Amino acid sequence: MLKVEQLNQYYGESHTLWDLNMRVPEGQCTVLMGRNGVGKTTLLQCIMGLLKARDGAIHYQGQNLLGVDAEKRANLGIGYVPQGRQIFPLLTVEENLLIGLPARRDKVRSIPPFIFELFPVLKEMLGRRGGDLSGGQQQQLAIGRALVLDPKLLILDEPTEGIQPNIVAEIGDIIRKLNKEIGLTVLLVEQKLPFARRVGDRFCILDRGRQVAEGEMGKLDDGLVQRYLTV
Amino acid sequence: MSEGEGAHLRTLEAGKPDASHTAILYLEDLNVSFDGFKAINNLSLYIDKGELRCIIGPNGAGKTTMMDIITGKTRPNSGKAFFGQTIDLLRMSEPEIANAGIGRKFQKPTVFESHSVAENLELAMHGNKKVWHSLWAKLSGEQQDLIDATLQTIGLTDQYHQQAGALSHGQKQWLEIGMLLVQKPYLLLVDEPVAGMTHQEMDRTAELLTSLAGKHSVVVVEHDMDFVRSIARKVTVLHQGSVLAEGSMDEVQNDQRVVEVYLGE
Amino acid sequence: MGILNVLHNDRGGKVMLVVLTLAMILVPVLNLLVPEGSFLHMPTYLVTLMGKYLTYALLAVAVDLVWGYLGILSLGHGAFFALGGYAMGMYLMRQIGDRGVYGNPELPDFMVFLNWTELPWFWHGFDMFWFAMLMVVLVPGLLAFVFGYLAFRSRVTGVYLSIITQALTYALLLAFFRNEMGFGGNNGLTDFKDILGFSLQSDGTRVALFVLSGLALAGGYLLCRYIINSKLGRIVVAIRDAESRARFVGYRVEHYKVWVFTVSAMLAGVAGALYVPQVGIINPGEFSPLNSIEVVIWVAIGGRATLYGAIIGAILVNYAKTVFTGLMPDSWLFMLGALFVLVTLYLPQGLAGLAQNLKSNRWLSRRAEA
Amino acid sequence: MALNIKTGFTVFLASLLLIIASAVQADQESPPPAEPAVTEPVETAETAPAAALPPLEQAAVWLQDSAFTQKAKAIDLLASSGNERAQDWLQGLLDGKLYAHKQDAFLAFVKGSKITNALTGEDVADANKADFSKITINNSLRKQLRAGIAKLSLASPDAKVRLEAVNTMLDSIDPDTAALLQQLADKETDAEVREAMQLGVAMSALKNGSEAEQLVAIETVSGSLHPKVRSRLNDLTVNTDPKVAEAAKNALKSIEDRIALYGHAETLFFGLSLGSVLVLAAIGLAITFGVMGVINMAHGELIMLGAYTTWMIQQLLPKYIDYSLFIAIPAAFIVSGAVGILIERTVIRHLYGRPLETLLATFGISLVLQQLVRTVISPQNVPVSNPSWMSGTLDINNVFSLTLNRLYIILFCLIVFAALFAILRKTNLGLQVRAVSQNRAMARAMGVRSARVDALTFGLGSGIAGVAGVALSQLTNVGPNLGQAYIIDSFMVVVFGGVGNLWGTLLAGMSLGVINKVLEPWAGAVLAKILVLVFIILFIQKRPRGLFPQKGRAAGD
Amino acid sequence: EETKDAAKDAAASGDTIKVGVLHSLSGTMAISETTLKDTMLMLIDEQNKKGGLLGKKLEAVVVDPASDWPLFAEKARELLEKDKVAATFGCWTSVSRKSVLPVFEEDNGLLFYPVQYEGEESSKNVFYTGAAPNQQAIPAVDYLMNDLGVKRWVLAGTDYVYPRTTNKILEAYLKGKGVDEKDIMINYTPFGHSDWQSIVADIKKFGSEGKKTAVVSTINGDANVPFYKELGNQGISAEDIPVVAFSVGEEELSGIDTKPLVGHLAAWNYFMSVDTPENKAFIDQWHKFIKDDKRVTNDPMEAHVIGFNLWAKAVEKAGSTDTDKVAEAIIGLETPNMTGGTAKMLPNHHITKPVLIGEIQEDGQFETVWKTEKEVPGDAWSDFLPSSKVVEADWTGEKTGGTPCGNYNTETKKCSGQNYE
Ligand SMILES: Nc1ncnc2c1ncn2[C@@H]1O[C@H](COP(=O)(O)OP(=O)(O)OP(=O)(O)O)[C@@H](O)[C@H]1O
Ligand SMILES: Nc1ncnc2c1ncn2[C@@H]1O[C@H](COP(=O)(O)OP(=O)(O)OP(=O)(O)O)[C@@H](O)[C@H]1O
Ligand SMILES: [Mg+2]
Ligand SMILES: [Mg+2]
Repeated sequence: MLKVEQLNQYYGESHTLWDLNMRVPEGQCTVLMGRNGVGKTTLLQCIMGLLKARDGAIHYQGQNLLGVDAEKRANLGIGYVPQGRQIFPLLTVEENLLIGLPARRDKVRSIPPFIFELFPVLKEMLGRRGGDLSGGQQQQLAIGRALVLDPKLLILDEPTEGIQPNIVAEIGDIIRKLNKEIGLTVLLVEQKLPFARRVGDRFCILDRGRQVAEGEMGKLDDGLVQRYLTV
Repeated sequence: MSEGEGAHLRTLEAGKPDASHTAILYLEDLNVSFDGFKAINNLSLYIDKGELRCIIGPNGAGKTTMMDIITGKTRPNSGKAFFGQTIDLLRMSEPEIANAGIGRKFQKPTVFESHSVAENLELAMHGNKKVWHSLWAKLSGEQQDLIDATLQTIGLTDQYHQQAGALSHGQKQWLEIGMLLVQKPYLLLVDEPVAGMTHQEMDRTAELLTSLAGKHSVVVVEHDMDFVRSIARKVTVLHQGSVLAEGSMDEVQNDQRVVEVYLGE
Repeated sequence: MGILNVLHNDRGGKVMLVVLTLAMILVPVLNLLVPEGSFLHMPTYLVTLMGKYLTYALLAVAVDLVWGYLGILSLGHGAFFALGGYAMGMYLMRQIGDRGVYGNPELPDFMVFLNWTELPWFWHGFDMFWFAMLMVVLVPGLLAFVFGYLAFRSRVTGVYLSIITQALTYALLLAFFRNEMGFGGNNGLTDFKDILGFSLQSDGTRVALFVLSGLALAGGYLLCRYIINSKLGRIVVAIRDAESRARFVGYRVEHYKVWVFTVSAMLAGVAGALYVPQVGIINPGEFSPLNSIEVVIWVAIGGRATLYGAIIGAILVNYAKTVFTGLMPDSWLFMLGALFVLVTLYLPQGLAGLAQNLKSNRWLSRRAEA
Repeated sequence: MALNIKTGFTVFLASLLLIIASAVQADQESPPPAEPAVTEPVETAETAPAAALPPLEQAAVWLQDSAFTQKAKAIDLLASSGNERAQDWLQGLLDGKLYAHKQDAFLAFVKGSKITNALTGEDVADANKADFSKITINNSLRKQLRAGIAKLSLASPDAKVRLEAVNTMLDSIDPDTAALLQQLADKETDAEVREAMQLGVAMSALKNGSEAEQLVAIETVSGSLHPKVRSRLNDLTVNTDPKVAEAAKNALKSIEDRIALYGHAETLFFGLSLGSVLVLAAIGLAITFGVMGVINMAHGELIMLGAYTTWMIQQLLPKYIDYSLFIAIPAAFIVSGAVGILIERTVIRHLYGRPLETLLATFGISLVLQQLVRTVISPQNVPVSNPSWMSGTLDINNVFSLTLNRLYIILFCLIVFAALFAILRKTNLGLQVRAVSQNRAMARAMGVRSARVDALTFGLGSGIAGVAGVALSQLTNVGPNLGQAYIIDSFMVVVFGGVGNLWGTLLAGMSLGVINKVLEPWAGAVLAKILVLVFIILFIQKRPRGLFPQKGRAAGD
Repeated sequence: EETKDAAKDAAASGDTIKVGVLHSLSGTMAISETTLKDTMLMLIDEQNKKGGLLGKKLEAVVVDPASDWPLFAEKARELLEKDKVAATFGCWTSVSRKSVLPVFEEDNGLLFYPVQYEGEESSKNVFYTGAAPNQQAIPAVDYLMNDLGVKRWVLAGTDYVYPRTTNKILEAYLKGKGVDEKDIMINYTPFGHSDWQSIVADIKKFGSEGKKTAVVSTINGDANVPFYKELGNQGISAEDIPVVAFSVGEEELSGIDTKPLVGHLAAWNYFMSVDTPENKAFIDQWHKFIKDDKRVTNDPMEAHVIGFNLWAKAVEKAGSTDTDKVAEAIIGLETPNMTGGTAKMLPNHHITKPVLIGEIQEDGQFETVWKTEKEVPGDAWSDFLPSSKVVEADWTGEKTGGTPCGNYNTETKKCSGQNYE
């Protein structure tokens, strides 16, 4: 579904991603891992078009995304839950959710009720400004907001950060469910191994901007963990 | 991690927050509401001198808001908040509270983005924070050592000159912890320190925090149960703005109400 | 050279100060010593013109201090400049003595023909140079202090602060326009004769004023640079970037802001005081909000938060104005407007940024060769 | 022919009336010097034979004389002629529609391209306006004309006209006219007119009556707010019988109290109308600056373009001045909106995330636009006419009237506000632009076409500025400096109301307007303005984020 | 000093004689001043067609002081010291004149100032071709009082020196004529005042007390349009309360919808509508030059024409463009004005002017309703202000005790405050 090839990215003069390759097969959940500052978020932002890659390619459903505007990518069915939530602080919860609707291709123009089933707290707080929510509530809102788009590919950057344990578990279930039942493809950045193991089908490890390992989740052994994920 | 990180921190001096009655922080009957929504509801909480307290609770329980009250960011509608026996936090401004010895790490990491990592630490460092003084202040050797040691602790020595704004999320978390350390507060309020950290980093943080306890009082808010378990002595569970349960980790974990609203099966 | 230590790491500043020093030596020589008909002679009007630019530059430095480093976009700094100017103007007015058109030894001409009978209280003392000079810094300083104290204590920030600084200068504009205020209304203060006994019309005085402006600029620059390099400077920048975070590490943000704001206002006052004897008039027009906006623009053109950029910007824009208003009186606004737009679009760091880019590019390419 | 018989009859009637009229006028005290018929009553006798000419013809001769004294005679003649055409003549003279043929010396009405012989009422065939010259009048003649017309229209079948006529002559009623009025009043069917007539009678009594009559008259007039009543009463407070003086004083006092009350209402109205001007000027900025965060210094020039569009429309359609505004409003919206979009696409687009830099660039743009107007159109102001339906007043009573154009502007302001509000609330655009301004990257990731949203929103704000320009063109100068005059106030209003809040802008503009107008009477215009500014500064101390602040956790920092 | 003059002579002996044109072409004053720049260009052009002066061509040096007063001083210095102009025609506002005055005195240049002003000034280097208060304000008030029988007075002005001084003079004058204090209302407004509702309402009230009331307006520039519009809106016609203005001329009217103004008055020394051969020729010349038949002429334009002609005559008479020689030669010279009389340069550097009062017509022109029989000599120092009653200006020195002086105190017999002693 998504294939990153030989991607290079720079922040000004500093080279952050180096000849990076990654594969996200359709209908599976791929977990992107790596220590702090290796470039996970940077890679996701390149996929979303929020950062410019210098060269390489990002193939999505056979189309090279590099030439496509960021705003068109939502149309193509890519949902994004960014690190740090990035909700619109002065819009109400409801407005935060409504924003994505026009980009849906199936012309549905109201918020799908299943989102409120997943995150009942959002229903309670529909009229509250997004910025007033607690950290965890904001995170839930961010996930909800991405789901409104009815995405085919869902990209999540550390989605469980700051969320209470029972909801974390629930999010894991949801990802699996969406994954299995409606064939949603998921690209997930996650630091916490147990969670990653539970929801992921595949893994991909970055180190200092390079892809160093990739494979079925089962192949993620202690050696790899020791080498790339501990300090 | 080097032993005794806390060595850099001041130990309690007489005349500073008077914790003679063992508690260093008193929160009594606090109430906060936002546009009619009660975020804090008759909350009472006491933190002892030298204690390491974990606070958990569902999203929106009011943990961050509680910290906002203690640090002067939010004014409660009613209730009392004392630091030691004598210092009324509700009458003080943010900088006064900070200078009285309460340090805080924010849930969303906030650092001085256009300063270098080292400068961030210099700015946060305890000491005279008056205008006139800062005009002539020079970094003493001692202070320089403290910065170096702290950078070592938070693993950002390589980023000494890097602009803080260009750090990754996790790195910012560490930098904020560093800023908290050099501030040498009596009471540390730490809001979700390990979010975005790997397991190993988490362990380091845990070690760091436990080593601080004893000489300092530490209040930690965290959702990661593994982490909480690894440091917890006493745990308070907040729910809907007030205390739902309090006790040792085991007690709390087995409390049916806590399981229901927070931990899940 | 202890004070020059503050220029460590400030190449732009060093270059700027060298040029300034050269100018302060060369201009007097070229004007006073080189005989008139000579090719090298510098006419007095150019000296005065350059003197005026230097006072503008000092004003720009003052604005850059608060805008570039403290993050306060002051749209009212012209007010402090004008107040300094008025203080000087009042001194010069009193120096006229009985040489006014009505020959009244006590009252300035504009008071005589509007039938004032005695000097208003706030004019007293301005016949003494030291007192007037004190007022040059005190009046703007005090206003800035009171205004800043109120505003910063109430945590007025961002555009709200910008707009009330604008309201401040606008209110002063209207107030000084009123003839009842006793500052000469729209006509302001003019017809100055001499300063400290030296005729304002003589070449020597003009050159001296030019040199003084240069010294004031250099002094102001070094002062600001010192402040920026000190820990206070770092705190101020921290406040600019994350005000509330600075509070939580224990800084009394409002104290820092008031302090820097006041210093900046005083610098602006000094600039105004040097400006007035060189242009020969001070009028409420100096309070006009558009003037203050223009100063901000000089700073932006030169490069915000560089200090020397402010100087470059002020001199360049005003020089462009001088040239274009003479060369293409009908269309110079197009040029100026286009300059503003182009600089914003293509030089986001202003001219100082351009200089830095060139330098680092050169440095990079040299390294690549090596 | 019929014409001749008619004229003959009129001649007879006219000479009769002329004699009566001159007799009446000779009685008048302190005759104004400009009325020659009065200063030299003898002349009337001399001119009487000349009146052997039918009065209209005679008047025509006199009117073509360049001396104003002759014209005055003509007017008197016409006013007292009783000729039904005389009123048209007087009216035509007053309106500047009466022309004289340069060679043939006959009079004609010139209305646009239609020229009719004033005497016969027939169209003048193949006439050229250039062959005619206008009969000029001056102020004293205008006054005389109005009085004359009033007298003639006392008998008008239209009650409104009669009322107008009585009111016009209110302070120049002599006992004879008073008697006439009394008679008319008795027959009058319209209550209002009757009242006015009685007031007129009383006014005459106040001046000429006995003490007792005066006292009764004071009673009658004490309910009237007519300014002439006050001045008459004022006259009575001195040099009269103490009783009368006392009564007059009391009556004056009660009138004055009522006037004071209306004064407050008037101040409020003035305040609201000033407020709506401020709101109109600021509301576009509330979008470009308040919502999008662009410090748009060119906002004033966008207003200016709107005003120039109005002028342009009026130049293109000089015959439809009355409808010009209805064309100008959409036209100005399009012109300013298009310029706004152009500015956004070429300049501002590159500056998002650098809000302060937008100040610099838009300031440059504003200089260019100003100079462009100076070069392309002219450095001078251009004239914009007010459509006739906008001039005039809505009279509540004699001391309190609402000027129509202000009333329309208040109304217009509210309509614009409501429309804008609806657009931002009810369409996606409003939501999207707020999302974009809060977090551009994330909005794009959510599929918001930020470039389009920016352009549309900036265009909307600019277009509204243009519409405000149409309104301002009705109140003030249309010239290259128009924008500069409003830019500072506009920013003030937006910030005072609370950035990003439309309601705030509305309330801020209105309250600043009212405060200004409340202060103005006792502080003077200059000081009032200063006080308002000081008020803003102090108010911001109390509420550092304006009237309607953005609240909540995220609003800080 | 001497060297500077020498340099100027050297420049004049070059190919051309330079003439400075110092009028704002941008900023707030561009509205009024641009026309004057064009007028000057026309005059210089015309003179060159006639062969120039002293056998040399004239060359206009146009600069834009941009309505910015310090910039006026800077530009004046540039004209005098860099371009070495022989004479400068410029300025509109008093403050701009005050700003350049020291420069002209220091560099010994010549300035011709074409706008009516508050008086109280006479500089060796400035020639005032606009009206002094006694050539505009006082005759206008006389007309209102005598011909219209006005008893109550509203003196409305913009709060700056010209209205302040004029109103001071008028107040003294009116009181001298027995007008009561309470029959005079004085009102000042800020520059560019645009909301006249309250003030017009006040005037309306003031005028409704039975006595004939008139407004003497020294309202400046842009503030006039909204003022007149408001008068119209509140239904105050010229017959009720006439307004006589000193700053509203043909040019200003061309930017206004004149319908509501018809009948209001203005006092000037020239109207475009004046029917004389000189004026007709002038208007034709202007239309040809500006290539627009709709453009109007106005009083300050006439002042420039007079000033320019006087200067040209003086240069020919002196045979040089030297400042001192021209300044000496120009006094007493005469040139025809546009209204059928002659303008004479007086020893106090003001000129003689007729005073005309006109009523505004619908076409934006004035209909002259009153005119002084003879030209009125301009008085630099008003006789109605206590402080200046005793001051006299005479650059021939006749009335000033032998030494030429612009402000000679006839009581103390002293000439004070000259920058060029
Ligand atoms: N705006 C920026 N400018 C310059 N460098 C940046 C910027 N943002 C990030 N970097 C650098 O790029 C590298 C990769 O950052 P990135 O945010 O992608 O890391 P990450 O893998 O997501 O880390 P984390 O787990 O902490 O979120 C880091 O070293 C960081 O310092
Ligand atoms: N300014 C505000 N306006 C309205 N509601 C607010 C405001 N601030 C906080 N709240 C609400 O108060 C509640 C407590 O928030 P708080 O941030 O303290 O929660 P928390 O316990 O820190 O949660 P988390 O674990 O998710 O960080 C939340 O429901 C939040 O939505
Ligand atoms: Mg990341
Ligand atoms: Mg929280």
